[in-house]
Amino acid sequence: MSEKFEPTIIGFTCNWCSYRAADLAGTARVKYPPNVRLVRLMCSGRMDPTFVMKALAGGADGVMITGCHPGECHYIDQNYKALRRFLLLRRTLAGLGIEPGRVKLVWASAAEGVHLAAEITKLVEEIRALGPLDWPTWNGHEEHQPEPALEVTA
Amino acid sequence: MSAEEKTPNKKPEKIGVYVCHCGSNIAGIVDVENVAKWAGEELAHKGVVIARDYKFMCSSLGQELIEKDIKEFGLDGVVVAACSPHLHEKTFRTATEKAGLNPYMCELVSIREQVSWVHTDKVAATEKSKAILSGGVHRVLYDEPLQEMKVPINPNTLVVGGGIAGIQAALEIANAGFHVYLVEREPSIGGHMAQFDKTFPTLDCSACILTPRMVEAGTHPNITLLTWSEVESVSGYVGNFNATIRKKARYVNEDLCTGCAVCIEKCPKKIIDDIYEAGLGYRKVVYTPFAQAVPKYPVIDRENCTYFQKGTCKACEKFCPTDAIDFNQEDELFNIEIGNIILATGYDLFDARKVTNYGYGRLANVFNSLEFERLSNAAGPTNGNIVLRDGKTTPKTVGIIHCVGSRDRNFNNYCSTICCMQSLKFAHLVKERTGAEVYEFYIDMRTAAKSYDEFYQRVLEEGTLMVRGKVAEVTDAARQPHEEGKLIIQVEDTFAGKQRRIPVDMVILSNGMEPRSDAKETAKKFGISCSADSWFIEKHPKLDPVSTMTEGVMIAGCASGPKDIPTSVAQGAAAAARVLDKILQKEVALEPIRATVDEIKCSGCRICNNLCPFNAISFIDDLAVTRINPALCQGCGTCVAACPAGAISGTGFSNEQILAQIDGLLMVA
Amino acid sequence: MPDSNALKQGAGLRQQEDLTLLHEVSVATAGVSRLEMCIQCGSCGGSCPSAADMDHTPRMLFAMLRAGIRDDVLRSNTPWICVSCYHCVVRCPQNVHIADVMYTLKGMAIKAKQYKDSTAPDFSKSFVDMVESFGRSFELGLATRHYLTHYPLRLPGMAGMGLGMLTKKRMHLVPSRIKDMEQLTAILDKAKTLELTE
Amino acid sequence: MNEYILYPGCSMEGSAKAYNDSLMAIKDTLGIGLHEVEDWNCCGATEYLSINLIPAYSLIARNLAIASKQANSTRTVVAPCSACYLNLSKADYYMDERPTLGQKVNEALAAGGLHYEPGSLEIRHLLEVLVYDVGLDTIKSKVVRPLTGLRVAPYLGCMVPRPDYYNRWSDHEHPTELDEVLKALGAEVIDFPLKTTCCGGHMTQIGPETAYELIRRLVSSADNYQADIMTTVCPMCQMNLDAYQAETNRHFGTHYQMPIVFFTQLMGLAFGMDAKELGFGLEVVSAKKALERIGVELPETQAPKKKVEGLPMPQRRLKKTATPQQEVEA
Repeated sequence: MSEKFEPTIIGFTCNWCSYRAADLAGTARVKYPPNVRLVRLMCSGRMDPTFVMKALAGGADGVMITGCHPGECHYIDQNYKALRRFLLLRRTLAGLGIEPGRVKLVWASAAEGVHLAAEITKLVEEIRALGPLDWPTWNGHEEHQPEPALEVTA
Repeated sequence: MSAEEKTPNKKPEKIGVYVCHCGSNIAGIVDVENVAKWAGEELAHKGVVIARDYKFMCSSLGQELIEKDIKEFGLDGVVVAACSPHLHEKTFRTATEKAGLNPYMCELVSIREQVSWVHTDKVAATEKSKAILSGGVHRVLYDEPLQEMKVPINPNTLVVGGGIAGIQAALEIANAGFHVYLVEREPSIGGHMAQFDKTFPTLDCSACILTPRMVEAGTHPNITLLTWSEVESVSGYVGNFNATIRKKARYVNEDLCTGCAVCIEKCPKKIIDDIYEAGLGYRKVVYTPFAQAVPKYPVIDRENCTYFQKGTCKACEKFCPTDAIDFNQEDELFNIEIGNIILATGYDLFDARKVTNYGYGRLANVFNSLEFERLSNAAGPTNGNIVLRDGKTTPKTVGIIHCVGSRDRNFNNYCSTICCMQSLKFAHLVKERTGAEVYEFYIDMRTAAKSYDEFYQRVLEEGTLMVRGKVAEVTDAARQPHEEGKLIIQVEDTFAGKQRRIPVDMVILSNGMEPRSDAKETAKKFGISCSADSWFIEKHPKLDPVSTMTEGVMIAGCASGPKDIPTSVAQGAAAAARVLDKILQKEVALEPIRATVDEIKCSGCRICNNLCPFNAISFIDDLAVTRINPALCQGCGTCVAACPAGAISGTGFSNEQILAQIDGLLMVA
Repeated sequence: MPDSNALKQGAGLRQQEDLTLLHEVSVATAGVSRLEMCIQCGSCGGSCPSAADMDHTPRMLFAMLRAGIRDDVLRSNTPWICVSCYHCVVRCPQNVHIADVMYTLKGMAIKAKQYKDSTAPDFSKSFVDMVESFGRSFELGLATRHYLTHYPLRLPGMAGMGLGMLTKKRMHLVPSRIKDMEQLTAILDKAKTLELTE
Repeated sequence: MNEYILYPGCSMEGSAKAYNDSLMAIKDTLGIGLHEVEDWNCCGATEYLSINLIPAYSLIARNLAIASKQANSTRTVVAPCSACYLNLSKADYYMDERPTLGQKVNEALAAGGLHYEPGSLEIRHLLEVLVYDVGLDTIKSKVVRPLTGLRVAPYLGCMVPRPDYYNRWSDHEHPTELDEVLKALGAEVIDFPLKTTCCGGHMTQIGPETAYELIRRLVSSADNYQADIMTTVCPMCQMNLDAYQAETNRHFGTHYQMPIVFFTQLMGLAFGMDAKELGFGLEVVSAKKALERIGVELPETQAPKKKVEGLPMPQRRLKKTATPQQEVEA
């Protein structure tokens, strides 16, 4: 049998719940596959769909977006905004011919280390089943360029 | 503002990388030397000039190593790969600052909680560590030096809720010499505690210990007592809140009223009092909830007042010796400025009618816990006589059911913590007053606080019959002659392993506590968060139980979850200490994680305008641009992500930083 | 080495604890059993209308499952006395699928031939046989066959009722049969090769 | 006109013939169209589940699969029988809750060329459809012969309000739907405390003593409340309380004569339909006396002939009572 495909997954976490859930998974020594690399945001509401596109375009095979459970957002209700963006994003991806299943939204409170680890394990399997994402590469896109300053004449 | 000034700060050019062994915690799984070496070579093009590994980075020697390097190599960016930022970010930022570099130019990435502790494959773990470190290095390039913001603190405090927690908090602050506005929506302060008869485990009379506190709060020169009032809206931020208070029309002029209660005596209309008397007693339409009410001024209940309904009566007005009745009074709205807020809004009793198998509301002699408190209270509707719903028969057998609506996924999944002790107290009171046979039906006996278990022992000694089992049903459907006319409690006695049917005369349900029915709106009003159950969420459940995520808004008592009286009092005092700490500092530093609008890029589309739960975003009509109040902004970044023009940037979590971090994370396949 | 069976019975030693039992039952139960969530509160045993006739209350049975006392669990009459009234299910504070666990235990007992009284298992089997032959149940045939085996002395007493039901056309003398018996048999044959394993 | 797929279940053809007859009689008045699941099979009642899990669920799911193929204008399956209603809902619910179960069941169904997607049908009990779709107002408007003066004990049994996977009922223990229907018919409804307790289910077959006690509780409670008649929504409940009432009496030495009929029979009666057409007279404990109270003439129930095939009665004779002897006495 050929070597197992090891997907690379970028995970966006909320500073208050899911990042802490990841911390808790660590403290509790819960094991999960090493395919996910986390980015800490202050809130899932900060999740700009561009980040997901950037990750997929940059070589990730999947993206996990995590936030506080509905009703438990540390910023009142911004995770609902993340949910809306997520739903929109999946449609956009589908439109681009990318399996929407490559992007997953997971709610995890700061107490749910085991849950987060289980979700990561599941997602890795799901992405593995989908196979590598061959995003067309465009040269000159290797590194993020800050947006050019606007030239404004008074 | 010219474009010139908007160019990003100079990117860091000399970056130091530090990989921690954490003893064997990290080094046991991750080849840390290899990671450091890799960073020194492969990330040199990103500006890494020094990459080290060290046994314990967080030790003073480790910190000194960073400080020395910053000075020696002129580092302008630092990346530490060690444990979670929630543990040691502050440590390394402080070290960075000590060496003269802005603390926000230091990044801590986690290769312990996210790598060595959760993975077993050494090669994969090492590779993942490299990726995470690379993410940090890419990110630090876009870090900007940030300054904490200082804002002055208004020394006045708003306390919402006049139960025991709120009273305690108000008194602590007032005694320290600062002004407090104590707002209570009922006509009197006192809260649930004022309804109780005895308090466990000491059995001292609730009124005896509470009333002096109420009087003190009512007369304290530093406390403005606003009863029959509610907070309408809140704006501002820590140190500088502005609250609008609605003082509901009392129809009694407080300046003239002497509290003689003649109006109450003369009022011809009696209605069921379902707040203070828990539906078990009556009150007049002009009333004070109870005799020792603070303040002493009565309130006219407009909805039930004959004059307001039919236009005639005015008995109270006729008999008032000081002409204090004023039917023309209207609600009053006014603003107060405060620096801090304490929410002590309390709890609601679980509605036992939801547990249909216990028959509350259908079977007359099933009582809930507040009803029983009133029934046993010497100042209650029966003068403390424990009798059946007919008002005269003394029960010979009483069953007390624990966990009603609590520890049950069909209702509330949490333990209400007070019900075991409350039930034991009921058992004692029933025994003492009636000599009846008392059964307690419990799942687990939870008496874990000072002197609580001793009280349990005492109740056992008194001969209360304990049955371990969650009651299945209370029914009046008799199966045997001896069950006729009784309430039958059907339960599995789990110690005996047998189903039992126990006929009793009276059933007392020990209802659990629930969040206030309007807790969600309250949370929204004050900009704090609620759990799915609607309890307010603490900043940290153990280490910061009276603060919230919103700076300057504290919580105390049952608003954050079920609590007994001692804990509520302790929380009231703790919240007050938190507030005093802020007041005495005279100003607070705010974390510089904020969103800002580049007004040149802002198209004025207003998409972001409705996104902010903290009302930090306002639209400037004249300029057709949006602005963010940095003191109100909590830094969640939702508006940053939403801005279609890319005009909003979030310090500490800018698009550049995050996109660069993604690049970095993906550098290692 | 001493004979383990002799040890078990003779020396008064307890049965070997079988710590996989709970998991085994949980897995074999339709839906998510939540058996591991039981807090032993007894609301099932308290609710049960037929608890008086049971060897163990459902709660005790769950404790025995946890303790891995396999033989006693499978020999217990409790699952067979269960009337599937679902009172315990809606009252269970932990939402354990109690009634479904009872079905699982019955199935396991039949497989292990561990039941004490064959009345109930036989009735179930007769019922299943009938459904497998006709696709529908056939009350008269079922009742007669069942009462003949298990309550022959009662049958005459019941005959009046049976006849009443017959004359009122509430029972048929011949069973009705579904049209596509072949399809049903194919489905059931396939189903019998499948098991819930995880 | 509301259209539904009907899953009648085995007993509607047999012991619950009155239920079937009365339902067919009132359906047009209530404006509901019922389309039988083609070539439906037995749901397995409470028996199959204890023998073998996957076949039991496959047996149920065959009906669901056929019904979902049939679903054109409606995806609602109506079951008048409680056990059928529960089994169909249970299979639908668990196939979703436990995806492995769903997979295996579909694997079995595939052997018969069928497939069922859990959640694609809505499975509802007849009473709930009548209350919430047809509506109490409509029911009330069809009443021409109100049941004024008839004291009715509403009895639902267990499997309708419980476990109630989809939270359709007002309560698990004391639901009010049946009471409301009966009130709409003009009957005097007693607040029957045992309205959802168990009738004994299959225990009449496998542990009669257990069953008799459960039957006794129900009948004696209804009798204490001075109910003229009990009404039910479940064939099994009707069968146990009706056909085994005499056995129960014999067992306890009691003399209850509590008729029990289906709610659809009472509906038809209030709608002015002919009692015989509604299946009255099929009950073992005659409802004749109860209905005379409201001026409804029932055909004489045919008492079984004296001549009985089988062995003579070995049991003690019932004491003489004021009430007429039960036909099971034979």
